[in-house]
Amino acid sequence: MNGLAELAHTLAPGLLYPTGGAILFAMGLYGLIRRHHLVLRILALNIMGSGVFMVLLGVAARGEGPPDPVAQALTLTGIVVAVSATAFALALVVHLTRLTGHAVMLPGPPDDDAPVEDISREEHHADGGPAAPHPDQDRNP
Amino acid sequence: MSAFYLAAALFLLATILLGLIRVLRGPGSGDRMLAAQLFGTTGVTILLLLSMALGESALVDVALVFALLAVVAAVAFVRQHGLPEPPDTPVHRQHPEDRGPRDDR
Amino acid sequence: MIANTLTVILVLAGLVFFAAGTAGLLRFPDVYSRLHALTKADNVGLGLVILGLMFQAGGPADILKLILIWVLVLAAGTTAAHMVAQRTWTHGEFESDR
Amino acid sequence: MSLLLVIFDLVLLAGIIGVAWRCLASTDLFRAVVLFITFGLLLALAWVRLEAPDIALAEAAIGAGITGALLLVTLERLRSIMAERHSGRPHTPPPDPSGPHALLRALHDPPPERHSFFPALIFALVVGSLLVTALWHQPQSTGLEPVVDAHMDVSGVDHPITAVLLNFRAYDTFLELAIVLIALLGAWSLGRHDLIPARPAPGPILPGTLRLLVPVAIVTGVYVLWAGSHAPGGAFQAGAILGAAGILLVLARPRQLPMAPGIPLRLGITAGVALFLLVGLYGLGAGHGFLGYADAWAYPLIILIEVAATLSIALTLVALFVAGRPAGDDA
Repeated sequence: MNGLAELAHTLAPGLLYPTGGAILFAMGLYGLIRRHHLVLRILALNIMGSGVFMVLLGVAARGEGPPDPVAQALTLTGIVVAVSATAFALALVVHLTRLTGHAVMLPGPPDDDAPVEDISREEHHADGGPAAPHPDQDRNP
Repeated sequence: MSAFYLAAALFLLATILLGLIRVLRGPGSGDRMLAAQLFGTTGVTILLLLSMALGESALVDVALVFALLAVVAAVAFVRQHGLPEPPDTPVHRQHPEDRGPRDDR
Repeated sequence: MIANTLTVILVLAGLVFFAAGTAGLLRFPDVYSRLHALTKADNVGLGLVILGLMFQAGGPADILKLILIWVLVLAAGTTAAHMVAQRTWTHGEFESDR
Repeated sequence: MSLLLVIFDLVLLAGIIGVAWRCLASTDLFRAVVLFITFGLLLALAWVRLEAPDIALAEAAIGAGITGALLLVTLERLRSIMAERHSGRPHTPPPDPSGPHALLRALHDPPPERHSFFPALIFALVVGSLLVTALWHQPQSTGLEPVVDAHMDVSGVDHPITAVLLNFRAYDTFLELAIVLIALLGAWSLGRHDLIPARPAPGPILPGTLRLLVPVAIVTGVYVLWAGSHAPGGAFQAGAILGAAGILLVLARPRQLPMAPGIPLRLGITAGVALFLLVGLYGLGAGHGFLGYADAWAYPLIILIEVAATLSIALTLVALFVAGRPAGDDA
C-alpha cells in the first residue's frame, strides 16, 4: 500500500498533470468548434492555453530535483501574452457587436454578398426568440 | 503535522467543488458572484495551508495577492450598470438613479 | 507541542465555519441569507485558520503578513457582500437570469 | 502524506476539468464567466502543486484581478449595445414586440446543433489521445535546470526564473513585451474607449475599501517586484498586481479623474520595450551581443528593465481593460 502510494506520488505531478493538460486542450478545442458565441470561443481558447501551460509545467516538474526554470519562464510570458490577447479579442467582439448587432459566429458558409445592413436586419429577425433559428442557419444542409 | 494541513486543504477543496453547485444552479447572478467570492476566500485558506504543508513560504505571497484582488471581480459586477455606449454618450448616466430605459429589466 | 495542539484545534474550528458557509450557500433560500452564511466563512473561518497558523509562524514578519491577509479578506468580503446585496435590493433577485 | 497528495492532485484535476467542462457547456454567459473565474483559482492551486509559485502568483494576479473584471465588463458592454440597438435608435429596425429576447441573445448562446457533435468529438478525442500518448512516451529528463543552475552566478540575480526571463532568454521577454504593446495598439485602432462613467459610491464602504486596497496593492506590487531578484516574483507579477489596482480604480472611482494625458501615457506604455531595446543596442555596441550584459552590469540593468517593464505592463493592462484610445486625445 505504501509502496503503491510512493509510486503514485513520483508519477503524480509528472504524468497526472500533463494528462490533465492534454484533456483540457482537447476540451477547449471541442468547445471552440461547437460553441458559436464569440465570448465562449475566447473562453475555449483560454482553456486550451491553460492546458498547454499545464503540460509545460507538468513536464518541467518531472524527474528529480527542482523544476525546469526555462519552461516556467516560458509559461509566465505565455500567461501575460494570453491575457493581452484575450483583452484584444474581447475588444474586437465588442466592436463587431457594435457593427453587426450580434456576437455570434453563425454556422454555415459565409454569406459574402450580404452587406452590413442586411446582417443586422437578419439578426433582428432572429431575435423573435432565443430558440428561433436564424433564417440563414441551415440545420440540415 | 503536514499531513494534517494537507487533509484540511483537501477538505476545503471539497467544499469549493460542492459550492460549485450554487454557481451552476444560480438562480441569480448575485448568487453566482457570492459563490465566487467564497471560493476566493477558501482558495486563500488552501494556499496558506499548502504553504505550511509543503514548506513553501512563497505561497503566502500568492495568498496575499488573492486576498488583495478578491474584490475586483465583485466591484466589476456591481459597478457595471450604465456603461455608456459609443463615445458621444452624454453625461446623464453619471448618477445611478437616472438610468436609461434599457436598465428597466 | 502546545502550539501544535492549539493550531490543530483552531484550524479545525475554522474548517467547521467553512463547511457551515458552504452548507448555507447551498441550502439557504435567497441571496440575503446565503450572503449571511458565507460571510461567516470569510470572517471567522479564515480568521480562525490564520490564528492557528500564527502559532507556527517563523517570525513577526510572517505573523504580520498573515494578519494583513486576514484584514484584506475581511475588507473584500464586506465590500462584496454589501455591494451584491445592494444590487440585488435595487435590481431584484432574478433580474440576472440573463 | 504522499497518498494524501495524490488524492489532492486527483480531486484538483477532476475539479479543474469539471469546471472547464461546465464553463464550455454553459448556455448562460454570466455563468460561464463565473465558472471561468473559479477555473483560474483552481489553476493557481495546480501551479502550486507543480512547484511553480511564480506562475501561481501571476495566475492569482491575472485570474483574480484582471480576467474576471474584463469578462464581466465585456458582457455588460455587449448587453448594453444590444439593448441600444433595439431601443429604436435611427439606422436600426423598429423595436420588435419580442424585444427582450434580443437581450437574452446578447448573453445567451443556444446549445449547439446536433450535426456538429460527432465530428467535433472525434477531432477532439483524436487530438487529446495523441497528446496523451506523446506525453506518456516522453522520456524523463531534468530539462535545462542543470544548465541554468550552472550559470546562476553570472546572471546577476538569485532567482532562476528571473535569470532566465531577463538574462538568458531576454529575447523572449523583449518580444513578449512587444506583443503586449501590439495587442494594445490593436485595441486602440478600434476607436475611442467607452469608459465606465464615474459615479458617486452608494455608501461609505466602497471608498473605504479603495482607500485600504489601493495603497496596499501598490506596496505589494513593489514588494513582488523587489522579491523577484531572489524569490518568486518579478516584473510580470508586479505589473499584473498594479494593473489590477488600476482596474479597480477605473471601476470604482467616485469622481472623474483627470484624463491621463496622451504623451506621458504613451511614454509609460512603451517604456518597457524602449528600455529593453536601448539596453539591447548598448550590449550590441559594447560587444556582448544584442541583449547581452557585462557581468558586473547585469544586476542594475535587470532591475532597470524590470521597473520599466512593470510600469508598462500595468499601464497596458489598464488601457486594454478600458479598450480604446483615451477620449479627448487627438494626437
